[in-house]
Formats: sequence, C-alpha cells, structure tokens
Amino acid sequence: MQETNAFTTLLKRDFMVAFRHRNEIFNPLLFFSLVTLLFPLGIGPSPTLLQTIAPGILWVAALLAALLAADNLFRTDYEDGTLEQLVLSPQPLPLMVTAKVLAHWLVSAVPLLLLAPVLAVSFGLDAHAIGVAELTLLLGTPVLSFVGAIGVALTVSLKRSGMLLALLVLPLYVPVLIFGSNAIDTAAAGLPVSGQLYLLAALLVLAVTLAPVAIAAALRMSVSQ
Amino acid sequence: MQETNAFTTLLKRDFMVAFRHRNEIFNPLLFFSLVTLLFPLGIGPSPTLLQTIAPGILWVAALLAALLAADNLFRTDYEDGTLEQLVLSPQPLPLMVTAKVLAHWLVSAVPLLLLAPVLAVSFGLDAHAIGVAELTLLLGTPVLSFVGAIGVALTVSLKRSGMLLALLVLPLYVPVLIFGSNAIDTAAAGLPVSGQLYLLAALLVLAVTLAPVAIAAALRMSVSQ
Amino acid sequence: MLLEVVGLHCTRGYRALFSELAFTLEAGQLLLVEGHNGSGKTTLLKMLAGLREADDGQVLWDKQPIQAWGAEYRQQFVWLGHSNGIKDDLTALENLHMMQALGGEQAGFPCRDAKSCVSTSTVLERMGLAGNGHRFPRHFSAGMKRRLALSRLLLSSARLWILDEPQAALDRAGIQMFESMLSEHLQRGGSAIMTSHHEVGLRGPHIQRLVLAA
Amino acid sequence: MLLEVVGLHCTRGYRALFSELAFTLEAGQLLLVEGHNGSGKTTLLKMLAGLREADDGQVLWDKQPIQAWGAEYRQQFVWLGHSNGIKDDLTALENLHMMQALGGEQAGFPCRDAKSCVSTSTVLERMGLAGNGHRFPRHFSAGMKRRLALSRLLLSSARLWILDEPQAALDRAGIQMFESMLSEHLQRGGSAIMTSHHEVGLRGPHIQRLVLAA
Amino acid sequence: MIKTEAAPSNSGLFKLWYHRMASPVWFYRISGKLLPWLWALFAVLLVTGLYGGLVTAPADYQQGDSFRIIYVHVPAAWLSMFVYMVMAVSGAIALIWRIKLAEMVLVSCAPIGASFTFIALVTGSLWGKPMWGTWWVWDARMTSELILLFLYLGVIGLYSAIEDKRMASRAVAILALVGIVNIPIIHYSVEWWNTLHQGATVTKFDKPSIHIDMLIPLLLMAGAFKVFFAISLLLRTRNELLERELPRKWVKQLVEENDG
Ligand code: HEM
Ligand SMILES: Nc1ncnc2c1ncn2[C@@H]1O[C@H](COP(=O)(O)OP(=O)(O)OP(=O)(O)O)[C@@H](O)[C@H]1O
Ligand SMILES: Nc1ncnc2c1ncn2[C@@H]1O[C@H](COP(=O)(O)OP(=O)(O)OP(=O)(O)O)[C@@H](O)[C@H]1O
Ligand SMILES: [Mg+2]
Ligand SMILES: [Mg+2]
Repeated sequence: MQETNAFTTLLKRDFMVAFRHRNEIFNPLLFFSLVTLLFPLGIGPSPTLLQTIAPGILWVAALLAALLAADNLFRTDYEDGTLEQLVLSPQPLPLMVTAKVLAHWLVSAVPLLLLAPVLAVSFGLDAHAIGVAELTLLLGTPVLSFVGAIGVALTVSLKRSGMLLALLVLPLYVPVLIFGSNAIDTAAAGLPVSGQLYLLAALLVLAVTLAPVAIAAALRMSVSQ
Repeated sequence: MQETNAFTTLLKRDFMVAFRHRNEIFNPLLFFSLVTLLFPLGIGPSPTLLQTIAPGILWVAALLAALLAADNLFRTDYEDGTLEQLVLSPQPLPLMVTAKVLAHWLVSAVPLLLLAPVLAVSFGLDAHAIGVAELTLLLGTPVLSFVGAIGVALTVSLKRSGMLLALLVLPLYVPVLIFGSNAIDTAAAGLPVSGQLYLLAALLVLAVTLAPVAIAAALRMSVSQ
Repeated sequence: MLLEVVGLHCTRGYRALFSELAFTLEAGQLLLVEGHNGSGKTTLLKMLAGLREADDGQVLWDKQPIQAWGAEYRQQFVWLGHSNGIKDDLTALENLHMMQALGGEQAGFPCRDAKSCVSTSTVLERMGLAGNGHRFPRHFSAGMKRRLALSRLLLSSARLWILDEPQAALDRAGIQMFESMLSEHLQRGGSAIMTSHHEVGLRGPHIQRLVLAA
Repeated sequence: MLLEVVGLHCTRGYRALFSELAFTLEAGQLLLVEGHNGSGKTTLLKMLAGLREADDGQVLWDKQPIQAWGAEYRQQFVWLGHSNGIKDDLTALENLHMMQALGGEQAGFPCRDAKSCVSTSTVLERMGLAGNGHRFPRHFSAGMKRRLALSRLLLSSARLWILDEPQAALDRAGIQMFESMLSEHLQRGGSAIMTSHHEVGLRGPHIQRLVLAA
Repeated sequence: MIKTEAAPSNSGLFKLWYHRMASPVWFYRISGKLLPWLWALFAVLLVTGLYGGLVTAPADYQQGDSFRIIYVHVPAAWLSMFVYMVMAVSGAIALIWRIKLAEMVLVSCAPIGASFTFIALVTGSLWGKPMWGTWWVWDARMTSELILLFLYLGVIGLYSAIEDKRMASRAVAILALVGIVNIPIIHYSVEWWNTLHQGATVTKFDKPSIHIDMLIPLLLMAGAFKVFFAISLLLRTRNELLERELPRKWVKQLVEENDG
C-alpha cells in the first residue's frame, strides 16, 4: 500500500514536472523529426533511395532521441539533492526508479510513437510496414528508456557526461536497433516478422525485470561519491 | 596585450580542463564512429547503397557529434559560477568567447577530422572524394562549433535544455549539412566542387566574425537571470 | 542506546581525516560535530547516514550495524545535507507532499494528538513561508529554499535528525525558529546530529560536542 | 563619491521588493545590506554589479550611470556571489592564475610595495589553504572552496568589493580572517558592499547599514 | 514610464518617431483605431479574391479544379517567409535600440509565422496527393519549408522556456537574427539540389506560365493574407502589451474606462 502510494506519487511528480515545462513534451518529438529530416538533406531526395533506408533512419533517430532524452532522467534530481533523498528514503529504490523511468517513457517516447507513422509515410513506407514499425517502436522504446537509465545512473555524478553516456549506452542499444529496423525491412519486403518481434518482446521483459535493480545499485553508487 | 594574455590564458585553461578529462578527447571521436556505425547496422550491409549514402551519413554524424559536444561548452562554467565571473570581467567578452569556442573546436572537432578519412574508406569512397570530405569538414566544423555555441549560450540557464538546444541549433546547421554533403557527393561523381567550398568558406567567415558577438550577448542575457 | 559508533576511521586520498572515532547517542541527545573547514564533518555525517562506507569501524543502530538494517534504518532518520533536496518545478506544497510520500510512515513517534501530526500548510506557516505554498522554489531566495528544506524535519516523525549546517543561509529569525524546532524534538525524545559554524543557542547536559581536528 | 544609487526600484513577479532606494558609498566605507530571507539583498547586489537591470532608477559610478561605463566599470569592482566561481578541474593555484588573467590590471590601487602586491602562493597561505595549491577544488570541503573563492579579493586591486554572504560555510577562524581582510581593504581606502546573516565584527562610523524590509 | 536613456539624438524627427514608437500608450491607441479599417480591407480583398479564384478563373487544362488550392497555398507560402523577415527585423530593432514594442512584435510574429508555414505545408501536401500521387516528397522546397517551421518552433520554444519575458525576448531576438542565414538557403536550395537530383515541383509548375485570369485572384488573395497577418499581429501585440504592462497606470485607466 505504502509503496504503491510512493510509486504513484513519484510517477505523478515526474509527470507534473514534465507538464510544467510543456515545451519539453514536444522536444523529443521535434528532435526525432529533425534528425529524420537531416537524412534527406544530407543524402538527397531520391524517393527510392530514401524508402530503402527508411527503417534504418527511423530507428537511428529513435535511438538518438532516446539517448538525448535520457540525459534528463536523473540529472536535475542529482543536482537539486532530491536524488540523495530518494536513495535515503525507506521506500524500495528499484520500485521508485521504475516509476521514474515509466514517467520518462510516457513523456518522451509515446509522442514519438504517434509521430512515427507520419514520418514513415513521408518516406514512402506502405501500411503494413508502418504497422510493424509501430509495433517495434512500442516494444523497443521502453527497452531504450530502461537501458538508458542505467547509463545515466552510472554517469550522473560526473560533470560532463553527455558523450560518455552515449558511449556507454549506444552499444547496448544495438540489439534493439538491429531487430527493430530488420523487422520493418522484412515487413516492407512482405515477409513474416514474428521472429524479430518475439526477440524484441524478450528484450523488453528482460529490461523491465532486471534494469531497475541495476539502476538502483548505480544510483546508490553515484550518490555516495 | 592584456587582452591577448587573457585570451591565451582562457584558451589554455579550457585545454587543460579537457586534458584533465582525457577521455573527453576521445568521446566525440567514439561518438562519431558509433553513430556512423549505426547505419550499416540499421540499413544493412549493401556496399553500393552505403557508398551512395556515405557523404550524408558522415555529415549527419558530424552534426550530431557537434551538437552533443556543444552542450559542455558553457554548462559547467555556468554552474560553478565562473561564467558569471567571465561576464563581469573587464576583458572583451566576444574575444574571451572566441577563445573558448576555439579550444572547444580543437578538442572536439580536430580528432574527428583525423578519423573521418578512415570511416570514409570503410564506406568505399575514393581518394578524391575523401580529400573533399576532409576539406568540407575542415571548413564546416568550426561553423558548427560557433553556431552551436550561440545555441548553448541562449539555453545555458535552463535546467533541462538538451532537446531545446537541438531544436534551436539543428535548423541552423542545415546549410553546412547541405553544402558539405553535396560537395562530397559531387566530388564522388567526378564534378568540380569549388562552388560549395566557397560557400562553406563564406559561412565560416560569417560565423567567425558575427557569432562571437551573438554569443556574448546571449551569455550576458543568460547570466542576468 | 540509539546510535553507537565504534572505531570509525576515514581516509580521503591518503590523508587520514579521523581514526578510532567512537561515541554513542541516546534518545533526547544532541551531538554537535565541530571542526575547522575540511576537518571531515560532512564526511562523517555521510557515513552515519550510510551514504559512504567507513574505511574501518562500524556504525551501530540498536546494537546492529546499519548495513544489516537496510531500509529499516533509513526509516529511522531524516537527512539534510548541503543541498536542499527540493524540486524547483514543484510548488512548495507539492514539494512537501512529495517528502511525505517518500518518507513513508516513518518508524518513530506515532501521531498521538493532532498537534504533533502536522499538516503541510501549518508546516509552511511555521517555517515562515505562509503565502508561498503555491509558488515555485525557483523563485525563492537562498534562505527561503533552506526554510522549505527544513520543513522536512517537521513533516517526518523520525527519531534521528542528521543535519549538515542546517542554519546555512537562514536569517536570525530563521535560526531561532530552527533552534526551537530542535529543542522540541529533543524534548520529546528525539536525537540529532548536526554540524554548524554558528553558535547553537541550546544548553544542557543532553548536548555533546565532538571536535574533529585533522 | 564612488557609488551612488538613486531611486532604485525592483519588482519581481508583480511584487515590489524595494522602491525609491537611495544611498551613497564613499571611499573607505562599508555598506552592510541586511534584511530577512527573501527581502531582496541578492537582487540588489546583482543590480549594483550590472548583472540585472533596474526596473527604475539608476546606479551611478563617479556620477555616470554604470551602463555608460561598460567594461570600465567592471574594472572597478570584484564580485563574489552565492556561487564560488572556481573551476573544479583546475588546481587551486591554476584557479588563482585564471582569476588574475581575467581580472586584468584592475584600475585601483597600484602596487607600491612587495607586500601589497601579493603572489598567488602567499594568497593561499593567507587563506589557510597552504599545501593545497596543487589539489583540485573538487576534493575540497565546502568551507575550503569558499576560502579559495575569497582569494579573489586578495588578488584583485579593485576599489569596490561586492559580496553576497561571504562568510557562508566558513568556520570561525575563516570568518576572522575574512574580517581582517575586509578592514585592511577599508583602511587603504577601498569600499565594500556586502550582505550577511552573521554579525560582522567591525565597528566604526565608516560602516553603514541598509535594511531591506519587503 | 518611457525609457529614453538609449535614445539617439541625431535627428529631431527620428527622435519624435522613436518616442512615439516606444510608447505603449500611443501604440495601443493607434492600433485600436487602425484595426477596423484593416478588417474592412481584408474582407474586400478576400471576397473578390475568392470570387475570382473559385468562380471566374478557368479550370486548369492539366489539373482540373484541384489547382484552386493555389489560392491558399501560395499566399500562405509567401507569407511564411515574409513573416520571418518581419520577425528578424524587429529583432534587430529590439536589440539595437532596446525598444520594448519591437520585442513584442517579434514574439507575436512567431506563432503567426508558424501557422502560415504549417498551412503552406498542409495545403502543399494536400495538393501533392492528386498531383504526384503521394503526400510528401523530400524535395528541396518542401524540406526547406519544413525547416522554416522548425525555425519558428525554435523561437516559440525558447521564448516559452525562459521565464523572465524581457530576457526571453532578447534571447529570441538573437536567435531570429541568426536564423535569417537560412532564408536565402531555403530560397536557393531548389537550384542547388537540382544540380544533382531532379526537383519535382519547380520544373513541373514553371512551364505553364500562369494565365492572367488565374494570376489576378492569386494576387488579391496574397493581399488578403498580408492584411490578415497585419491584423493578427496587431491583436497579438496588443495582448502582449497589456500583459507586460499590467502593473502600469495606463492599463488600469484603460480597464476603468472599459468598465465605466
Ligand atoms: C508540402 C508540400 C509543399 C510545400 C512545403 C510547398 C512550399 C512552397 C513554398 C515555400 C513556396 C514559395 C516559394 C518562394 O516564394 O520562393 C511555394 C510556392 C508554390 N507552390 Fe508549393 N509547396 C508544396 C507543394 C506544392 C504542390 C503539390 C504544388 C502544385 C502541384 C505547389 C505549387 C506551388 C506553386 C505554383 C507555387 C508558386 C511558385 C512561384 O512562386 O513561382 N506546391 N510552395
Ligand atoms: N527568478 C525569480 N522570479 C521571481 N521572483 C524571484 C526570483 N528570484 C527571487 N525572487 C524573489 O525575490 C525576492 C528576493 O530574493 P533575493 O534572492 O534577492 O533575497 P535575499 O534577500 O538575497 O534572501 P536570502 O537572505 O534568503 O538570500 C524573494 O522574495 C524571491 O521570492
Ligand atoms: N572527493 C574527495 N576526494 C578526496 N578528498 C576529499 C573529497 N571530498 C572531500 N575531501 C577531503 O576530505 C576532507 C573533509 O571534507 P568534508 O567535506 O568532510 O569537510 P567538512 O568538515 O565538512 O568541512 P566544511 O566545514 O568546509 O564543510 C577535506 O580535507 C577534503 O579535502
Ligand atoms: Mg561540510
Ligand atoms: Mg541572497
């Protein structure tokens, strides 16, 4: 009872903070579309070429958006001392951490799920491929959030960590990238994709169960410095 | 005399701080190669396809590396109060700011220039195109540093600014992206590229002369909040 | 005996800050940790809160090492460090609610009468922040933020307070208010450990001093 | 007359903090800005340093508005705010060199004898940080950081000091040391404006008090 | 309460103008008087433009009636770039002469410009579907219009993120000025891109030089859009003005007048 109360309060708190900065909600969205936009600009407008690389672009952009968004996850909490208080609170830390990551995912990734089909259409993907793209994003982005949170928890006490975070986290993102973009590719070719989706689902289960413990341990380490 | 003294001291200081965090020097490099690497993973290994999109990918990766690196430019200075002291110092702020951006470029972009040919070879670009790629990066990355610095100066007082910075800065990076990747593309097709290079040089001159003033004004604004 | 420290030892970067440190703290007692700048007060407090591991020696709560208690030990104390631990983007009242939720039902003094179980708005009033409940701490001055952070003490029913320079940034009225809070807490059987460069206005045999001299 | 403030007015978020504020500061004088938490001391200091624009009224240096002086005005004073303005990744000595370089040749007291023109290492010694010159401030305690920040005052030859709670985090020896620095500065004709919740141990007719009461 | 410390003193006429422009009260009065006339002008232009465009103009020999979306698309697209210029110019004025009114014009421009950019994008892609069989192609003009949208959104985002509104408008002014580099790029990128790739729009639509019966309504509509921009700019600026000057005496007087 008490724990669920703390869980929902924390969830609500992080939501509230995000909505207080309303622009923040649109930012991952805008970043996602901006990064996607860079490719046609850099590569050129040829529709067939863009269509071929669309799955890769979508997923790379999602990865980078997740990476940049993750940086916010514990940084402000660390700086204003609320993280210290969280670690010292009698509530179970892995649960509290799950609340924070969940709030973060809802705020930063869900809008992305809504925008992805629009971008997919602009790259000329067909309806089936778009459906699969949505599914992969739905399964994959929570994994990105949880894994990103581990990286952030490890580096939050370091002053200048943006790049270091990228180095820690991007290699861990690779499985999601491979299965995700491969599934869309395969779907665009009209082949079945259940294999990749199962693998993504397995990654998701793994992340949800194990990451909170890792995050909690990393946070205790970071705060005690 | 006095100003140049302050200039070199500041330049040396930022160098020293960077070298104290030795890993920081490799980070933009690693990030650059990681992002470049994500594409073959996301798009698939077809060599002709990769060769076609190589200029775009190189430049998009450079853009993103510059964006992430820029975030460090004034943030720690803002937080520890040295930025306040810099703004209050009698030395000319645009000059001081130029020292900081220069140090930042030397530390974060020059290693990238050294690595780019290697990556370009791995994507199958020919020697001429690689030479042009180097030239565009040499002309373009300082522009990215200066423009990025404007964005950072505007947002440094905001707590959670990573995404906002991207939103402000990426559209401003677009000209560099277009000319840069276009030049490599054109070179790969065996056509003359002096037009794009002149334009990049013009952007560089513009950035070096005007950006410091804008950065200084933005910093004064940020510190006074 | 609430808290007992045995043979505590601390080195930071090859330099011993303190060694063979030992003391006990009973209910109703206040321990003032003193010492010059850099003598290791903050470090000691962090060890007592379990934020830092001791290089040697032990911190015992109720005769058990605090590591063995785990979350149960964290129910017993409130911590206030150099940083305030309040969120700039939640209003003052929301910050208080957050503190309450995270604190849980702290194992300590049960709420016997309405007076000892304070509501968030009376807390604000007591801290001299009346009328600021719906404002954001990012609009507060340094001292107002510290007052909000100290509200944590009134909300919690924990028996032990661990405070690192609680009076920092407070004006005179604020310091007095803090001292009256502290003596109330001690009177009802609570204990406290704090560092301070200010002279504390409390007197009595229940006040111990621990001087660190590295 | 060094500094003159005329009809200064400040509102923060629709609430007037002070209005029609006026005072003058002469060479050798100290102005203590007092007031309870949130009364606007920090805000006033920022206006005096030109960090914040006044909503109305003017700050005059040598009878000219400080905006008109520009960089020349910034040569006249040292600022020490709530944050220390030192870099964690430069050693203490490197931090001092940096402060010197950025300060430039501050228009103020010329170096007459070796004693008044201090070297960075004697500054460290004077601040009680001897032996810490090659350590990094990120390994310093809160008070040691503040001491390093205060070194700025010894290095500069500026005539005006603007200090926001300079004694924060200092131990008693630190506070005494600061007070002796301050009285020396005043004796040689310097002026200072500072806020403080500590009682300042200086006495004399050259000390003015300004109480802000919002 | 007029800040005059930065007033340049070279020409008396300029000084007068400067004082006038800097005076919120004066602006509020004059814009109030101007607004009804602008509304009338807008109505006339809109009605004649729409009548010309939807009724008298002949159907296109290639596109049939779907071309009529041009009467929304092109004026909106033109305006999207024009508004940015207005925004940047007022940004420069705000920074150099510290005129509060220019700051308010600047921040009022951004949402309007963003809306017109959005309209241009939507009508463009609505038009693209019947024309090219696809909603979107990454061609130069369309992509650069999208970038323009992001420039506007950046301005809006930055302004809303900084709390002190005077600081925020100064920040936004700097940003708007820097962003102006992109405007020529947006315009010329069509040509630069076509050095390598075929542009879909330009080549297709420049060939049939536009019929005079189509052109006149187009110009009328463009006029109507410009006037509409002026109206919404005045309205937004007046709002912004009231909000910022809320504690001032003249606002209180105004409220009392309106109540009485
Ligand atoms: C989302 C898609 C579209 C976007 C973002 C877009 C954007 C623009 C912009 C920015 C301009 C003004 C260019 C300038 O003044 O330099 C413009 C003009 C124009 N657009 Fe579009 N457009 C789109 C789709 C279309 C389509 C599908 C058509 C017709 C098939 C079309 C026809 C025109 C015409 C005829 C002009 C006027 C050209 C001129 O000024 O000479 N556009 N558009
Ligand atoms: N960014 C802000 N926006 C709105 N109001 C603010 C802001 N910052 C400070 N204030 C208000 O201005 C008032 C004065 O703040 P200031 O920091 O100057 O106080 P102070 O006298 O220095 O207090 P302290 O003794 O606590 O340091 C406070 O009431 C505070 O609420
Ligand atoms: N991260 C660190 N690495 C190495 N040494 C450190 C570190 N942090 C602190 N120290 C050293 O530990 C000693 C004690 O620091 P601590 O912060 O505990 O002092 P303190 O008594 O709280 O001082 P103050 O009164 O200034 O707050 C100092 O001498 C400091 O140099
Ligand atoms: Mg301490
Ligand atoms: Mg203050």
